Amino acid sequence: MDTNLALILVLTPLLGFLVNVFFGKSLGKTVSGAIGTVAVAISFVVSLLLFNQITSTGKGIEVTLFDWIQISNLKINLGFLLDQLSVLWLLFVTGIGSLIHLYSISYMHDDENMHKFFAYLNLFVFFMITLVIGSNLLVLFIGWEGVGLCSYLLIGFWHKNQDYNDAAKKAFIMNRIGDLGLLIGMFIIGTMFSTLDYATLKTVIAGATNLNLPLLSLAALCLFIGACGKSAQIPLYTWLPDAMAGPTPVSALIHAATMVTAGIFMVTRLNFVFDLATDVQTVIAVIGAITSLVAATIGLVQNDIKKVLAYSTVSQLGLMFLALGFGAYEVAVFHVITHAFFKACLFLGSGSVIHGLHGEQDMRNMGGLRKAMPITFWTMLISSLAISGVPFFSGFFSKDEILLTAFHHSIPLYVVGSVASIMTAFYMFRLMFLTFFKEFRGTEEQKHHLHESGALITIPLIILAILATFGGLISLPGNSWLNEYLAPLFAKATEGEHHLGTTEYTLMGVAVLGGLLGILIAYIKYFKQDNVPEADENITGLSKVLYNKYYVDEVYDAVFVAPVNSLSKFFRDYIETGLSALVFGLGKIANEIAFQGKKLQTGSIGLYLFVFVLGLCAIVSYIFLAQ
Amino acid sequence: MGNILNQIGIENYIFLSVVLFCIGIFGVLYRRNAIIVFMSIEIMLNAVNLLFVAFSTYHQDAQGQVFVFFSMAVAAAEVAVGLAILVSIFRNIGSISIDNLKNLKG
Amino acid sequence: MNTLIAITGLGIFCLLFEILNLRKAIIPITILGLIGVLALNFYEFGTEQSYYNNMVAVSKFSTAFSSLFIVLTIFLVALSHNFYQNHPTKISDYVAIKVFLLAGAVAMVSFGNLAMFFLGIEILSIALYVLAASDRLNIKSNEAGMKYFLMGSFASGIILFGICLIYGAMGSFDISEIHESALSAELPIWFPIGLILMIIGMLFKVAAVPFHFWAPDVYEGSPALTTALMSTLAKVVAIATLFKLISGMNVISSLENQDLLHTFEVIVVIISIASMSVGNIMALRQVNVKRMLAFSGISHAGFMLMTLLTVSASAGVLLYYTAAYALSGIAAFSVILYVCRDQDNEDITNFHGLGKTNPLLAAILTASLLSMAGIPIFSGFFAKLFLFNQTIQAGYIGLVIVAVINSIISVGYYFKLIIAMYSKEPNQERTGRPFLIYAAAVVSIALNIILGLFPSLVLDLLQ
Amino acid sequence: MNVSTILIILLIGAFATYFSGDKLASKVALLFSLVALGCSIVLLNNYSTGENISVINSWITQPKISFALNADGLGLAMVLLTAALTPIIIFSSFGNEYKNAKAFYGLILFMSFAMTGTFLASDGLLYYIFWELALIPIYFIALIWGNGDAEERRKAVVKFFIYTLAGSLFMLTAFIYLYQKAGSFLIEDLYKLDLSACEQLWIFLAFFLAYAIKIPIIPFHTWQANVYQKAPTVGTMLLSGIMLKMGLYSVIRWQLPIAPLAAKEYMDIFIVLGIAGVIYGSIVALRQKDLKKLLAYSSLAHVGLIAAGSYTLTLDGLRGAVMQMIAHGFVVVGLFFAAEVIFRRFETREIEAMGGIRTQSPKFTSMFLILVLASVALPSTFNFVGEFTVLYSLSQVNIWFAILGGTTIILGAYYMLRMFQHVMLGETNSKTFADVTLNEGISFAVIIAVLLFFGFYPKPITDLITPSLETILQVINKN
Repeated sequence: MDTNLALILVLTPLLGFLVNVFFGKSLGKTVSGAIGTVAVAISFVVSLLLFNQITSTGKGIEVTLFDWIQISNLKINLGFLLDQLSVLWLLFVTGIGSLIHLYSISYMHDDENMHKFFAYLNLFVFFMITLVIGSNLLVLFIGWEGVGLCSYLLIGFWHKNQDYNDAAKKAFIMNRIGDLGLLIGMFIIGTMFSTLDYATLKTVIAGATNLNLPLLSLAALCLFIGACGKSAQIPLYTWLPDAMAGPTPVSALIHAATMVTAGIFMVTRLNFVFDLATDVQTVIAVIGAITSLVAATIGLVQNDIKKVLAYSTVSQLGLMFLALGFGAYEVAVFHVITHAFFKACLFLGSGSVIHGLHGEQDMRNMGGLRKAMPITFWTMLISSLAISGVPFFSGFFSKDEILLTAFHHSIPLYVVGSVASIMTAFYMFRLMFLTFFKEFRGTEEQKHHLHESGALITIPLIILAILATFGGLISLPGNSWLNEYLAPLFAKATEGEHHLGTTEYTLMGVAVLGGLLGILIAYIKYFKQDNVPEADENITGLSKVLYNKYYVDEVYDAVFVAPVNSLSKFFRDYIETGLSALVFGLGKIANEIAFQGKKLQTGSIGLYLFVFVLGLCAIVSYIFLAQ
Repeated sequence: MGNILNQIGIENYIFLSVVLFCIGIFGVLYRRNAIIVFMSIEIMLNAVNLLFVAFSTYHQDAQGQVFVFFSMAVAAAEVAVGLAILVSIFRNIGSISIDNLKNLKG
Repeated sequence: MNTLIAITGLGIFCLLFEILNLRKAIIPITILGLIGVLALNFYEFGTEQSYYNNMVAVSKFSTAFSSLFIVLTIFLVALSHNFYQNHPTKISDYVAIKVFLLAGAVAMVSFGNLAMFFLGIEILSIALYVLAASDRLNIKSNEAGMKYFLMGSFASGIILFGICLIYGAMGSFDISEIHESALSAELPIWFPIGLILMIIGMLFKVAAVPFHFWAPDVYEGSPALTTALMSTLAKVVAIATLFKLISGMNVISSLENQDLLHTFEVIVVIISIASMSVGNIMALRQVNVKRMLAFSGISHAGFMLMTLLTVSASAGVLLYYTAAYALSGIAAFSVILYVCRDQDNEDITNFHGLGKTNPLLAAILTASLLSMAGIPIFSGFFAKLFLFNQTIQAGYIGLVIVAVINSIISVGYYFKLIIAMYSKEPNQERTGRPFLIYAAAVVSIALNIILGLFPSLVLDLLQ
Repeated sequence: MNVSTILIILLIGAFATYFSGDKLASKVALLFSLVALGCSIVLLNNYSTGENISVINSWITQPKISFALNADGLGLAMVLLTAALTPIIIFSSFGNEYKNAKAFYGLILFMSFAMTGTFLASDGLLYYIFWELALIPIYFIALIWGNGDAEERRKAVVKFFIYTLAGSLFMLTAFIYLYQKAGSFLIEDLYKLDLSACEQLWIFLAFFLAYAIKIPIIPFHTWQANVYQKAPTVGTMLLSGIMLKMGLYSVIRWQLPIAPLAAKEYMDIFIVLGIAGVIYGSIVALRQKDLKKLLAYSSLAHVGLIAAGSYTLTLDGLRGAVMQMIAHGFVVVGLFFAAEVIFRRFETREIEAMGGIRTQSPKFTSMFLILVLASVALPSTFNFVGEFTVLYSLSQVNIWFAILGGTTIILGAYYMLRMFQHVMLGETNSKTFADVTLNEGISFAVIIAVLLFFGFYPKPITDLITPSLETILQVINKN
């Protein structure tokens, strides 16, 4: 029964993928879209069933299909583990997934390759599910690389544009760098405990005496590198903003709600490993904090509506890692969920805007859309409030938890985090004001076509907005349903629970004030004085640096890519030719000797006889000498 | 007769014929006229024949002298062929100097 | 012995046929006769006896090699039909000379007495002089004949001198007696000298460095068929005789004077290394195929000389090697004869596109070259294998490594010809499919491959 | 029925093909190769039922050489690889017209015959003979039916032949030396030998020369790229798909067990060489203008990893190596076939001249993409299984080996995707790209099916090869 459920869960999206790949074109756009959506919806239903089961029984389900890879000291089977964590993830992956599928039916309707789009989306969901429910690290790795592949395909969906293809390639390769880390981590763990299976691993580690902690920390570090790749943390974050080249639903699904949270998922999964590697946890926390700050600063000045959202995603992920670093896994998970809601909503909203403006993404050419597309406006407003941490929206609770935890562990990181969230509030409302208020700054022709998007687009927006509003209820400070739900997963007694004392309340207040402050600044700057960001060329000073993302891409190019390429040229032009010349050289030498030798063969009998006699004398005299 | 030989001693014969043989060799090496080269080769052969005879008396055994007849016959046959070739060469290039025979080389 | 007589008789018959105006019949009858002789020879195989107070000593060794010679002669005679069709009046002479040459060859491997040895070698040589110069209007042929004659007779002089010194030392021409006294008596210095002189004479015949200079010129100058004869039959005979001279008299192994033995081995090693290296390297830049094969022959001589280091054991190996080498040589030369029928030279350019015009012949030539290069399944490979095996057993691994390097070099020039045949465009019409040439080529290469598949057939004859 | 049957089939097939004439040749060849495939499957079945399918007849008495074919799991796996790839390769060539086709296809079958023999032979000399025989056909295939400037090609091919021959002749010398010691060429007798460390080192090096050139391991790879580029695609497939594997297989079957001490002593050096090949090959591949050359270097990188795996002397290393051999065999054949498919339409191998194919032929694009992903070892492809196992074994020896070798998953992705982007993506190409024909589609489909199936379920192969690898390891670790 469980097996069948699990299989249905996994295979329906795959089925959808196959159907769309092979028959999609002939089925026509709407049908293929419907198929894709239904496939995911089914998985969602199944996940609901599973969720129900888990909550009732309270223990996970293990499903083993067959042996996959045999290695002398560890045997890896293809199996699934459906426990609280994975089911939780399933819920929002498939849930939001189906919403976004729905949205895409209308959004992608003008694209001639719509069936492919849905095929890829389904494939993504399939791999994402595999990633989430895999019962050991290697199955997770299937999903891990699979989603990477899908993001490659979807970023480069409009493959005629080589820049998009570059972005896709970049995403894949940066992920691969992380994946190498993940692999190495697996190797170490496999060597140490000769298993990659979560359950076994947990018990083994729990029971283990005198662990080789340094080695384990190294493993944890490698795993974290993997997480960095997937979840766009410093130093491997630069691919995510570029990934916005893909269609907006993709950005919403893959690069905001689900795939990028895989890193957090993995760390949470292996909490029992990370708990032992405290120094690595510090590293995680620090990197998370820095990432959130850096990304936020960059976000301040971006003018591409999707870029802003992208950097905000990076910064939010940073916050999550901050929480992870402090071992507050459930807090991170909480934020993952709420973030999934409002960020998906924001992206879809921006998509709706872009749709309405026929592909315009630059906020400098927007404005005054409030009247034209009210639903989009309201939903996005709600989400912005949520992300800015305005009280009683979901983001408020989750972000607050994180900052609380940070405060309890290290003040500096807390400060960094708070600053980041203030900035968040600022640039989100900068976005809102620039997009929806004032007069429309686009072309007449665009203005003429301004319209609210269709139901298929607005319905998901509304649903997500609702979730973004009330999502916080699942883990209210004080009595948190989520914490209890997740409790069985964690080795250490969870530490998200803070009895609400005065400090907590003051901190909350500070956070709220910070958020409001950010909004206020944005209001003054972009509503009262209604200035509009400069055109690219006359951006100057610090903002220029920020606008160019601290030139990180350029640096990476100069430090890593360019050397490799020039090395490649060098090898090709010199080493290769040199080596083959070496081999040919031997032949040439022989030929040269032959050429000289030919001169010896003069054809004169006299010489021949002379050499003959010489040889004779040489031999005879040798005989004499030898005597 | 035999006693005289014994007094002379075999070494001298060997030296003599070695000298003759070398003369032959030098002749072959230094002369360019084909006929003279033939003759030098004949000298070599005859030097050997001489030595054969000497040895045959030294060993008191006739085989050596018999062998001389073989070698003379062979030498004659050889020279016959050689001269034939020489004649055809002379017909073709009108000279019998072996220095003109350098077309085949390399 | 009977073989020898029969062969001589056959030769006389050839001459008679000319008188009886049966030119057409000569070649068929000679071939039949030779086949008969071959049968007779097989019949003699294994009967150890000596005739005319050990003038001729028939042994397994001699009969085995004589059969090889006879087979080769059959091929050569078969090939001469097309080769000499332009001057039919002389055909009987040519065939007769070949048969007499065979007689000399048989005498050489079955001598029991140095006199016989000398006669054999002279019969062979004189016949070769004649054949080399046989195209008498062609200046090249003349030159080849002259060069060969002068140097050959010079070499004979050396050999004769060697024989004489040995006679002086031992007081006998009979090799068994010489063997006896070599075991017993204290040896005078001129015995090894005489021996060395004889060996040098034979080295000249097998064209080993530094006595090889004649070979390329003579091979190039002489008529193609004669070249074929020299590079197959003559070379094989010479090496076989040299081997018999050393093993039969068994002097080397019996010398209680160890350092003399050592000296001898050093000389052999040096000469064989020099021969194979010079031969292979010089062949690289040749454009004339006959010349190229001459140098390849020199290198093969170097290989064959390696057997002299293990005389007691390697008779079979030598037989196998010579058979493999000679058969591939025959195959190669029959193709060359076909391709260069009406060319005035044998340059590689003549072979362009043979793969397209005559796939079969091209394939055969390729096969024979591969066999010479020592690529598996052709007997050439096994020949080398057994040779190396022997030599390593005797502990000369360095020599073997040099040999290996040489066989790598050799591929270079063998493949030049193959490439010319397959990757170049044909530059001439090749009409006519002369039966005998095709037959000779096919049969010889077939034999070669059969030897490759069942080496034991030949190898075990002389174990 | 024993393993010699498949050899006989292939040999007869070669001649039958030649005599069937240019019209029929390809069909006949395909037929015979399929029969051989069927035969090998039957053999596999018999083997698994424990029936003895090995042959041993004495052939030459002095020196003692016997016609011994021994099929264990490892051998059979490689035979299956050959038997499975040959029909695919032949079938994939149906789109092209070859002049003098009868010789062409005859040679292909003959080569497949020789390679099968190499994988089966258990007598050193017999093995050597097959090893050399395999060289002749590919030489002619590349020389006569190759492409590019004739003179260039001549040089490349002759270099290839002499180079490889040089290597193997030293191997021959080593074999003769071993024969002196063991008095037989039979592999089990050679396994029994216990040689001094010094002897082993020399033997090991002699073998290494032969294999390093054949595989190729840097710096002995200079023949590879040129020959791959110049040879007709069929030849390239044979070379890269199967012939490379001869070298790798021989390392496992002959080199390691016969000279274990040397193998252990100098393990690191050879692993490093292999890994150096991985990195070097990948980097050189980055900036190749010619599609086939790029693939050649990618294959250099992959075999480097495989070699490194086999030199770890661990069960995982060997197992991973063998699985990677099979996977790589299929993938590389597929990739070269893709190159050929493009060449058939665009008449070029220059990457610059391509691009924008995806819009014209989505089918082909997807198949090509799958192959690309397989070759960068995406999980759920067979290559991942192999590569993971190999890297794991490397990490057992030294974690740095795993990290350095692991760079292949980054660099590999880099050059492969770069290639894919410039070949397939971008603005629609001016030249029209006809969609893949049914035949082409079938070839691709088969390859992809194999890769994906074993990617999820490699157990059959693992179970097949593991026992024989364990025995080999026992020999290696006997002292």
